[in-house]
Amino acid sequence: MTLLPLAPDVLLGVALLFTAWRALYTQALFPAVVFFVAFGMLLALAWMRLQAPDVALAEAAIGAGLTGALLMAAVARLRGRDEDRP
Amino acid sequence: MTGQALYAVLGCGLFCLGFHALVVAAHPLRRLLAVNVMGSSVFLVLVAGAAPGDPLPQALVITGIVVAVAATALGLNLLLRLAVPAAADEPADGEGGS
Amino acid sequence: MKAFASAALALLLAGLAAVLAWTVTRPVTPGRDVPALIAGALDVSGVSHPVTAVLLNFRGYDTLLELVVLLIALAGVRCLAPLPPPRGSAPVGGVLRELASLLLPVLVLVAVYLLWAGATRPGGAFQGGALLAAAGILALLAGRDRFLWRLEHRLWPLACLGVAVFLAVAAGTLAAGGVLLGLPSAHAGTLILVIEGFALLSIAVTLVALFLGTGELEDRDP
Amino acid sequence: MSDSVLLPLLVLWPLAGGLAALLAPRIVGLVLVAGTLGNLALGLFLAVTLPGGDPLAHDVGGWGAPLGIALRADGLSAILVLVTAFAAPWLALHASAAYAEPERRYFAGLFLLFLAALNGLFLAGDLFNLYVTLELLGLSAVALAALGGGPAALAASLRYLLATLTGSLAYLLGVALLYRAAGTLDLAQLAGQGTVLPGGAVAFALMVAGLLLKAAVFPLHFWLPPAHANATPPVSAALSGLAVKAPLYLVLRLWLSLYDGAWPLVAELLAALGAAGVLWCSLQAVLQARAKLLVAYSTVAQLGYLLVALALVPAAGLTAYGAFVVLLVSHVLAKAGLFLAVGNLARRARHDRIDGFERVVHHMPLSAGAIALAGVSLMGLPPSGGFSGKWLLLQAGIASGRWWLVAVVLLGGLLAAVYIFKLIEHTFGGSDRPEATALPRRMEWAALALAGSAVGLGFLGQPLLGLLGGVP
Repeated sequence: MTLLPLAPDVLLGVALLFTAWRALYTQALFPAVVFFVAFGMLLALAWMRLQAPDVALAEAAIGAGLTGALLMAAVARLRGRDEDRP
Repeated sequence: MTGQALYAVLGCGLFCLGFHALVVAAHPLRRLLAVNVMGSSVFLVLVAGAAPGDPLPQALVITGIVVAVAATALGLNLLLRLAVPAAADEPADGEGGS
Repeated sequence: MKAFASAALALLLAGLAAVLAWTVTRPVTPGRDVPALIAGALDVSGVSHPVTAVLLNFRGYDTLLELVVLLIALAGVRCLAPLPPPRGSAPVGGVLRELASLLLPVLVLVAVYLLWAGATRPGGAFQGGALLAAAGILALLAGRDRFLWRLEHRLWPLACLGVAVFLAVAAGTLAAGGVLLGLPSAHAGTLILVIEGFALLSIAVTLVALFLGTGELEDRDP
Repeated sequence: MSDSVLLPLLVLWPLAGGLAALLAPRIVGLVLVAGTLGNLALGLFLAVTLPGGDPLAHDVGGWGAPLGIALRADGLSAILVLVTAFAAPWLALHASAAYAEPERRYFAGLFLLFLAALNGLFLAGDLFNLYVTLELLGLSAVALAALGGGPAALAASLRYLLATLTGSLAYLLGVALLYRAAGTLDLAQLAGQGTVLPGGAVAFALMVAGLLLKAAVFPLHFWLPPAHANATPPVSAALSGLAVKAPLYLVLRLWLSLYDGAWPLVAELLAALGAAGVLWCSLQAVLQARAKLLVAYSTVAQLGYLLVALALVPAAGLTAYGAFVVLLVSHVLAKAGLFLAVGNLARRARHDRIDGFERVVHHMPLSAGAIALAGVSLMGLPPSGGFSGKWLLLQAGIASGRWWLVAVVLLGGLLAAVYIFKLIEHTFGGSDRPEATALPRRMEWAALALAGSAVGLGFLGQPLLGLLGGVP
């Protein structure tokens, strides 16, 4: 295995955990989705660190970009409704 | 620990975090987010767990990302149809479907 | 009781995370060097970029089924929320409109570039398709009604085109050589580019339509 | 051209059919007929080709493992492909009358793609390809469950979607661990390796947990009753009959081939879950007031028998393997027939409360007959397929020293008799009700044909076991 310098990876890992945690446990939905998109963008960086540029591109374009757009559109539509009822 | 192993371990943690949110969350949109986080974590384990730079798991993950967006789109549409009664304009059918 | 249950769940998942972390850090000796095997077969795969070779040639069957997953999602969405006939979309501010006009051709160009690049370096139909879809969504937001109308009236032919071409190649290889997706190495590069080109278009159209499936509901907002 | 071409054709044909249905809504009826009957012809061809020789294999792309993907068929895959192919035309026949446009188009497209997913899953020889087929199956099933339904159906579909995605991801995490340890995804290359590879046990636990969730095995069945009970009848029949069998098949396949049926604890655990599911969910079925919910709980209960049979395969060998297959096939036929028949009753009555089905037998004798015939098989009365299966299961239980199984089978059968008679009592008895809308006859014939086949299967046990061959 190649030994990568660890510091940036630790930082990225912490940031990933933080954004995922905020995306999953923030009360309001809109900031949760924003954190989710940030999570996706950071994940794209992680794919670069893992020597997987193809996955990074796919993650940025689809995982964060399009999924984010879908989620934003949905949240915009849900706005003003009871947050905890489907 | 190598950087790659770090990401594999991170994937394991994210998987459990996502699963926890899936179980405790009330809103279906949050559950979709949780499933997406779980998906990303599995992809991390796939790539970071294998040999460095192995193209095979990378291709698998690209497939997985596309499957995930398709499932998310379907889930969001179901969710919106439920949450926005004005849009769900067909009346509830009596045929056992109530 | 509820506090006990949530504590038990958290403990259980922490335990699971520990077991998983232990498992993924255990030393392994796979005994098969897959990257080397891929590098060895790259010459006859028709492309020089290994990830594209896996996606479109070695494991092309997976990719065919994955395109079908997109179609299924589209069918699932469309049978819930049929698109209304196009009306004037929500007008967006002039700045965004200008920006969209500027960005649109760039996005389309980058998408096509990604497709072409996939043969030799990172890129490919999925990433390119997503970018093209982004261009499409931008066009929608900028209020290009004609685009929406065209999309609506040719949705299924456009969305199915990628799978149809892939299926045709699959059936052709089966009929010609008796091997599903056994691409002859002399023509593999061309066939992959054809498959990817149509897949790119269908992926983009499907993704835009999936977006519309949710976004379209907004138009009905009182 | 070699016989192995059959395997890709079994995937390509329904795939092309699904595409045609989505592209050409005007000829949707024709596409459904051609798609399902062509699939049946291919399935029959596979069944007659197989027994003479070895299992068939097709190397997709000609690369061979670990680079490429293999399709494989042995007796078990062939039987599952065949029973799916046999049930499909009847479901399509029922659907051709049950739906109007535009639902018919989407049903046809999604149903044919659903068939392609099932065939692809039964024939896949690669762990990741199995994941893709699982997702194809799950998403098409969710889309079908939401088709033409009201809010209850949508809510149930959303829950179904989340459950099926979670199950797939747990499975995929297991696959990731196996790939990491072995450097291959090919089932044949991994054969017998599961217990040796580092992390193999963890991978097994993840894959099986995910698949049991997808199969709605007790106590992971929470999502199934609402999803199956609120869908439209042909979809309920397809989901309850076919969709939940696929993950169970995969559990059996992975456990036997990758892990050699290892760890006695696994067998005990699966058998206990199965037995508990039979008893608990049969009881739940008895308590339901809505007919479709009753039938849906009956599905979870019957899945329990399958799980017990599966658990006994390492100990009891071919007897338990045969029990699994005969029970599975007879449940596909009986449950599909029962759901269609109950759907017919509910459509005519415009509700599915059991106490509102009085004297239906006068107006819908074929559907009432279908309920009775399906009931015979579900209760396990001779000469039905359900009886043969339970008989084999009892033999397997006694051969492996599990006498408690006798009690479970007897009690489960008794409870099944109670819930079936609850249905029959109201359809055959009670006071006459005013005439309601008439139903196209083909909807009734489809139900009767499937339920009748479940009973007829009792006479076909031997050929079925012959096609099955030995334990893999």
